[in-house]
Amino acid sequence: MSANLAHRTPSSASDAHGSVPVASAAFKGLLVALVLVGIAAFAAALSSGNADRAWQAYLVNFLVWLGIAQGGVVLSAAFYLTQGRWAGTTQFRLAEAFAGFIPLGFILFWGLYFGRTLIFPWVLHPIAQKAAWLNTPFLFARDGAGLAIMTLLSLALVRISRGPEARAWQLSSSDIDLPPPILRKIAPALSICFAVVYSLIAFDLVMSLSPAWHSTLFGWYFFGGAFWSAIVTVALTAVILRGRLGDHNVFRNPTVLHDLGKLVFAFSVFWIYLVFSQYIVIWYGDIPVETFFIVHRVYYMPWKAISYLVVFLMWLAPFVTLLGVRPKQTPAILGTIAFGGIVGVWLERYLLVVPSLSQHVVPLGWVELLITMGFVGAFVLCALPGLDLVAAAATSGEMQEGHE
Amino acid sequence: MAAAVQDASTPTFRDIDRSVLRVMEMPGTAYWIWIAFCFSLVGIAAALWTRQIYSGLGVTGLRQPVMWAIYITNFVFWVGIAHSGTLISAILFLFRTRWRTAVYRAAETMTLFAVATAGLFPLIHLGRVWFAYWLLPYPNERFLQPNFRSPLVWDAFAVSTYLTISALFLFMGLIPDVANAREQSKGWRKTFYSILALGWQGTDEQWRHYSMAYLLLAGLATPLVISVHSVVSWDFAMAQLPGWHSTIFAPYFVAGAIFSGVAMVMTLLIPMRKWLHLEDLVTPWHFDNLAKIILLTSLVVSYSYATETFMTWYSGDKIEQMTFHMRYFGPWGYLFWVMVLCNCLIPLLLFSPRIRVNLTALWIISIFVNIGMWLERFVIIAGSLAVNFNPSQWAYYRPSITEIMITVGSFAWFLGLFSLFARLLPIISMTELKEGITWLKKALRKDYAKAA
Amino acid sequence: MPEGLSRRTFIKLAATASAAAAVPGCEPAARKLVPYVVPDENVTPGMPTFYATTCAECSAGCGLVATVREGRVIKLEGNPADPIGAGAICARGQAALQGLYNPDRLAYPMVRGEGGSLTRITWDDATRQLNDHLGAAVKAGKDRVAFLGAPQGPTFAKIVQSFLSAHASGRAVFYESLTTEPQRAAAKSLFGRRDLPVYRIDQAETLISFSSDFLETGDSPVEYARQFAAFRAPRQHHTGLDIGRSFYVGPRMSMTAGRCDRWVSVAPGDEAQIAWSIIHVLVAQRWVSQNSGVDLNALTTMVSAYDPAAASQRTGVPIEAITSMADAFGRADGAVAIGGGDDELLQLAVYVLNAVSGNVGRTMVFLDGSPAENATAPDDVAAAMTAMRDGKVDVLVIAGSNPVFTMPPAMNAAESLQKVPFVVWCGGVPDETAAMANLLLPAHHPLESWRDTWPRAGVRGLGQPVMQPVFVSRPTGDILLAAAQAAGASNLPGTTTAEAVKAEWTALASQAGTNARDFWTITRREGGYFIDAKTSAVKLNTSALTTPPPAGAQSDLTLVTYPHIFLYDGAGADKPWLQEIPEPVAQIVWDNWAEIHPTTAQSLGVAQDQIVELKTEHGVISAPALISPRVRPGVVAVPLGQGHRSYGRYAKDRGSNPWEILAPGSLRIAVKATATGATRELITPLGKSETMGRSIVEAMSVEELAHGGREEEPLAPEPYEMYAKYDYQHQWGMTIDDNACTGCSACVAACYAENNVPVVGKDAVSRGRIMSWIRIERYFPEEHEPGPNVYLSPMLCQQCDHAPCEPVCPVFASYHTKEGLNGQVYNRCVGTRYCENNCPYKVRRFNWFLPEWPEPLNLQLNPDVTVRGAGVMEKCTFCIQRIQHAEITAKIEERPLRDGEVITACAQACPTKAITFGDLKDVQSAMMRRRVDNKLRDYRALEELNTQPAIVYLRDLFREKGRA
Amino acid sequence: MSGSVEIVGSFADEIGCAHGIEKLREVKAIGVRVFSPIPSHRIEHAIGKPKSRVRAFVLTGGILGIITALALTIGTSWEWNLDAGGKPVVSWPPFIIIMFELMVLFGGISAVLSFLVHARVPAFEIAEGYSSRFSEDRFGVVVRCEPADSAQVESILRDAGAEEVVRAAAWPRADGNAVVS
Repeated sequence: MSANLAHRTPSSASDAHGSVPVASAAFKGLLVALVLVGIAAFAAALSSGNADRAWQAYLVNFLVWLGIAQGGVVLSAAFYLTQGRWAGTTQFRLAEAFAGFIPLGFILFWGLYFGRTLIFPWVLHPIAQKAAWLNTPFLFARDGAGLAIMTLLSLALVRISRGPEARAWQLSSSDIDLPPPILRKIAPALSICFAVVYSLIAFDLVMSLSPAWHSTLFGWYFFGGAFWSAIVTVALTAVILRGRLGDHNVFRNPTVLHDLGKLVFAFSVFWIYLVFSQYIVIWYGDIPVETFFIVHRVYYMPWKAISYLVVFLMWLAPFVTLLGVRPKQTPAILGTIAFGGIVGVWLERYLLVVPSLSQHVVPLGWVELLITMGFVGAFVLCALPGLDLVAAAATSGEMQEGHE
Repeated sequence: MAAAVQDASTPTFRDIDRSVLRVMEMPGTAYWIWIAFCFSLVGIAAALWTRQIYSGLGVTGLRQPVMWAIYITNFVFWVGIAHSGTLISAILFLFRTRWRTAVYRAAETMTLFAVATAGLFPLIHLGRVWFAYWLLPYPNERFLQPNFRSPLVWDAFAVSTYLTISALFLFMGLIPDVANAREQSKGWRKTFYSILALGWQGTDEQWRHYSMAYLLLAGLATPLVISVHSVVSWDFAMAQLPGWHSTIFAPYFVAGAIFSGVAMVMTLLIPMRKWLHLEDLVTPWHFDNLAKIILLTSLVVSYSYATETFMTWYSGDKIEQMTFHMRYFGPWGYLFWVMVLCNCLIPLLLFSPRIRVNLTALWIISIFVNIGMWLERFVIIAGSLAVNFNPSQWAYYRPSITEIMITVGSFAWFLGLFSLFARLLPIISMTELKEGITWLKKALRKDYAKAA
Repeated sequence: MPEGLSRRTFIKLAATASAAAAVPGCEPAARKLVPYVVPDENVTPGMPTFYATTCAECSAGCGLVATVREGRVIKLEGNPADPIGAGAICARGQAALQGLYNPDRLAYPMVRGEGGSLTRITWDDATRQLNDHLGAAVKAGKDRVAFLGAPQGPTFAKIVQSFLSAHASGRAVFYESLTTEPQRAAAKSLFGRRDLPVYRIDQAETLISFSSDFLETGDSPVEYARQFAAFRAPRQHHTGLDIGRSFYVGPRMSMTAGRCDRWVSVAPGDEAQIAWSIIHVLVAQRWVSQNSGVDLNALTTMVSAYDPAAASQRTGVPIEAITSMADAFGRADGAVAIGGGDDELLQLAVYVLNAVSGNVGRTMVFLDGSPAENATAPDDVAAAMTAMRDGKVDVLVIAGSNPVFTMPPAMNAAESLQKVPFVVWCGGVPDETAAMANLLLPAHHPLESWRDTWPRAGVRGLGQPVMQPVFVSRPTGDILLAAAQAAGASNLPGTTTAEAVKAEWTALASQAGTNARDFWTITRREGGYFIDAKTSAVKLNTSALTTPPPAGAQSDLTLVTYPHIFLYDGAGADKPWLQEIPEPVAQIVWDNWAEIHPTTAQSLGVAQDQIVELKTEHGVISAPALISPRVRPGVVAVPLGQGHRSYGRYAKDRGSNPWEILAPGSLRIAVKATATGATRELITPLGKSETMGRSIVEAMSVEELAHGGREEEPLAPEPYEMYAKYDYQHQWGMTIDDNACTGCSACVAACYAENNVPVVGKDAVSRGRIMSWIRIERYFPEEHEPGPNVYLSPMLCQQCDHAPCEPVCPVFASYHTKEGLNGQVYNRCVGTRYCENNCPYKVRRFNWFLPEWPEPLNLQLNPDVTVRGAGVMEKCTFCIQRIQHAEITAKIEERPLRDGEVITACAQACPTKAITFGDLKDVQSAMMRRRVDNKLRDYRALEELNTQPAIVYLRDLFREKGRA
Repeated sequence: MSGSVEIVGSFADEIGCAHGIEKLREVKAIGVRVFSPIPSHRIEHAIGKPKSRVRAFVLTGGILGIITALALTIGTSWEWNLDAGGKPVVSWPPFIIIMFELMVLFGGISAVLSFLVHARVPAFEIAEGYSSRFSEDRFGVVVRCEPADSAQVESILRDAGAEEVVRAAAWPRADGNAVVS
């Protein structure tokens, strides 16, 4: 991705301080309101006999938003590993913007404990031959530990990445000089842990919801999706900020959107590849303990519709529209696709989780909607400081004239 | 040359030309002995194959229930080797990665010949090879067509597509170089290069279309390379057989392919660099990056082993568990553990930056990786078949001399072809080195710094 | 000899013509088409002709129907009209064809020169030489001519008599290696008659076999297997839903023992004690029938020494075993005990056991009008041999038996034959005896000649030739009659065997009270004359009940030999099918073995496959050890049948011949075993013997069945079906009852015969390249895991609806037919072998080399079935050629296919009808009804894979209580 | 060349060459042809020709490949609709694989073919002003202009840093014959 950074003015040492915050007080207020609504809705659902739906919505949103926040940090780590720099410090700030949600996500994880009986079928009806793995204490212990490690690593990486040494490297044009040593250690560590921990999350918080089923690719598929969700969120943010940060910001530079577009495109294709790899093996193998999971979701209404919608939002739409160069550089198109992507990811997680628990009806109503709103509010709130940094970097003029 | 590099302004375009073109001069006797050696081995293999066709597959060690073994292992191994080439030349091209320029031609050449080698094995393993063309669709009076639901037909399409595309890709890349060589060589070589160069003159008009075509080829080759090994992996994953039927196979095999492929690039490039005096064009910087890819893919492969093992345990499927138990502790258990050593443990050394630039170490590691990946395929293919669903039909297999010699022959065939190419055509892309000469200079300087 | 030549050419023509028809271009078998010069009105090319005849492979005398195509018999099947086989025959019967077409058969008369070398001569020379020597012998005096051979039916016996009397001799020796003498002697002393009783196992609720392997060999394997299956079928007993209670008392777990509920292991020779002990309990419990005619007081005193405790103490058999057997026997509404082996006292005890429990005349009956004994008593045989040794015989004619091979050393067969100046051997494949003969005459195979059988009262089998001779041979009978005529004898039964047989049957017609011509026609069509023989009331002679001697002195190691289920006493060893089909329990091919218990093996210091040397007072043999817990410690069990020194390429130099170390009249003997360093791998196509809980073969306990079976949990949460269903006009399927399967492998042999399945030989089998399309899966339950003694179940292509093998074939060579068959197009196959990789059952077979059928074995090939070439995958297709044939017939007759019209070779051959074939679309078909009726027992092999097999198995049944 | 002259400027470095070309916009040159040993964005930029049409051809090729695959797979399946393992006659997942492979194959081939067509290779005569060094380490700019403008062109080229500037006529066609294959 490292674009041809020919000649570029050295960074004016400006950073977050002194630049305008992206969010107005009113907007912040709105977000807070959303959070409160969400909490209220959750509480209401619990009391009004919709506890199962409440917890399912909780789980779905937990997976979606934590996935985005975490995926963002991993994206930043990936930039370090590939030494790919096409928007100076901005790209790093952008990827790290949502890290603020990670600690909250870690806390929210423990919330699942109280909903365990409604979320995990095997809590009330244990499965003998799987009890060694599928039991409450062990599950929360291992996943809790995993998420703790992820949280610490992520925060560490973000802090270092915002430091002067890292910034210097982020702005240097040479492909050959390596990032600062500490990052050369943390970035790979973070990526490896991401793969492992999010596979665990996938197996424990999603796959175990229909305990009979198992698929070796599932972990990969799950964190692949999370990574993409981060990319689309980054893209969407870029498009929004582009409009809000005045005429002189990095996102005005077409190549920046172009590169974001490429990422969205590439990893959407990678995602469908994982989907297909998983689907064809199960389709061909025709072994009941594997097929029922797919058949249930893809062959029969109402879930069928959602499956197709997800594939449309996460692959077909991005693929077709972003095939050319021009659309990638058009903010409106990229933004729409990215937004659709986020919706797609939400639906996809929903599709993974809910059918295992509610076979025939699609529980999609005010409960899910309001709880999701609450999560969105919390997510954006946590992201705001990070976004301020993005704004600062984007307007710092380090890449004003951009590329040839 | 060695003197010249002291000066930061070198290498110049001319230096690059000189050191590359020098390789393409008339080689000495040692080279011809090597070529003769390779192709005599190929001859033996060919003879044995002929005998096999004549008398039947009974001359192999294949048996009930191990219907596939070394031949298919070799097929998968060579297809895997092929992958790194396309990875380096196409994927890294799209990523505009600098360091690929020095190594991509060699890798791409390797790809072509590896696919050419791999393509032989499906034929060799066939019971009635003279009907092999039935796998391809062609008009016939009975409207008999291949079964497009069969992974083997996907293979036929994927591999032949791969062969075509990588050949075209290699050829495209060669055009400006041979044009250059044309201008600086004499005699039959001049004629030869002139023909290959298609009268290339590097006009802006030519470059304009050339760049676009090359870019798009790269864009097509990238998903292709992934699809090819995925399809290969599905030869196994489509079966219900425990040890074969696993959803992770596609990405897992792709990673494994790149893993072994990059290792093979090293295995070839490190000695070549020495013998052909390419130290100034292929620098530790390049190897450092190759090593990183090996490390990454090694980790992916290890992740896959782990996932499979975990999932087998988690699934509670007794049959699956038995298969894996036999894979780890059965009669062929040692093969598995050697494989783990080669594929998972030894590559971990590459975490150390010092080892990543120590070419001797790299070369040895790359050899281990090659062995490990060959074993991996063998363990998966033959090992899983041996302990199938029906215990009364369990049996292990031992290879026959025919199979062994044909395997050896395939290596000879590959190395022979590669050696011929290396001396006949520019094994390093002069054009691209020139394009990225600034980076090359940096690399050289950096390495001398490192050495100091 | 012009006429001989012309016969051969005729066969050849027919053969090539049909071979050409059979194999479209892909086979070297088809050379060039030669049209019939004179079309034969009995032969419609492409249409089979059927001839009823009788089986001559053993003394049971099952009826046969021979399928003849273009003048060649290509398949033998049971004759439904015949009461013994009732339409089924065993593997040996199937393999009779390979005796007929054996490539090593003597092709022309030969004479042995001075140096012992054989030279070919014409028939004229041969007959001249024979007559000269006979003449000389007659001049030399009385009884200078002798005949030695197996009993070959009443007519043949007459011919032999007249031949001998024409030469002033009475030395007729009808020799059988495995005699029925003990049974006859015991019967004589108890019931005052020497004929053999007939058992009615299906009338019993309890069965105890004392070392009698009636399912493998013995009096009538097919018939008793059929009865045994009925006996074991779950039905209402007086105790409720149950299967017959069966026990086997003997030193090794034979196939019969394996199929019984319980194998009670006893030391060789102790069976009688157990029997007496059971009687003791019966008497003590007053479980005796009042009208059995047994003097109970005499009996009580007699068995006083056999209370279970004492017997158990002497034999080491647990008391519980004895009492439970007695209990089952005594309480049963109908029970039967069958004795085997060579021990007359055992037979005596068994008869008494049946008698006191009132089962004589019920489950064990003597019939009116039993045929005269056909075999010569062992003592007389011995006497005859001595006579030869003493030079009292000048000319000896040997036909249809192999004394040099089967006679124990004490009989000095070889020496005796040497002492005879002129030995004439008439037969097929030259054997050890032929090697000692001066004149070798190629005799007709039974399938080529007229003969008749009289296996028991009421059953007269008529054997007619089913084809022209393959070689330039003559019927033995004709040779003898010709010689008799040459000697100027008059009042012969006929000038040829054919005449003799016809004469015999004309006489029979008058008994039957019908006119001769109709009788002759009918009996030829039906394959014999069958009437229900009346059971004769027998009086038990109590005075015979002398106190039996206690257990004979036990040797610390005893050799137990027994006739091999396929090779029998060695006669089967020349037939490649019988060599290649694995012995059902040991699963070993092309070899023989010494079965030794692990503990014994340990003390002897031998391991699996290590060759042990077995030494008795009579000699030494050696065999590789088969270490197995299914033989009693202190016993070495070796099957008879191998160890031929000649007898054709298939038999020669395989294993060792236990006859060489046995004493006359006994199959058991004290032996010294020593481990030699050497090893010889015992070859088996089998991998593991544990099912590992995989549902390939399943069993359930009778108790479970009685309590309504088990409830099956779903494979996965519904819905899980990924593909829409296909629809078929017919959908062929099978129901296979594991409980009825005895493992006899008749189905395997039938499949070899029907489908041109090649034989690959020992080495190839060891390389995992056996070609059988159907095999007997043999598994053993793991230690302390409830289950039958041995799982035996036929495994063949399951014709899955969702066959994993089909979609992976790149060229549609493997596909699903519109009739639900898993088709395999041999000509389309390119040999990727992917299908076999994906087959969970591993029932596909790959041709690693071009299969070979040494002439004239190729004449047996079924013209309706392609002969597969090298590099092609092949498999069972439910005898699709038969399905086609039936469908075409139905189409011609413009009617739908009837149930039972199509029957596969395996289902047809099965003596116990464990396999039912039919159309799943026809819910009324016998096959479907069998499924429904046995819902509680049904299972599909590896069902969890959702391959949806067309074959449904019915679980084998066992008893939770009472397993050894 | 009626009355027009061709002037060859040979540059040592890419950037200078590019600048020279941009400058040439000032004069009304009839035609500018550039020879370079390496592909150069700057030069391409400087000349400012539209993006290559090869793209369109590849897209068409790819779509054609997909259509072919559809016809092949579904067509043959319908021709002989055989049941194999109960899988549907039109089994999408496998067919998608074939579609993908043929898309790549056709796309790739059409990429190369359309390149050959557009770039006019194989070329059988040497373009005016070509020199072997332009395949090696020199960048050549050949300007076709009215004789009147020639002086100005030459000076522009010199200013841009051309090593030598001569009339094409006087330019040595080194090894020209070799070009013709």
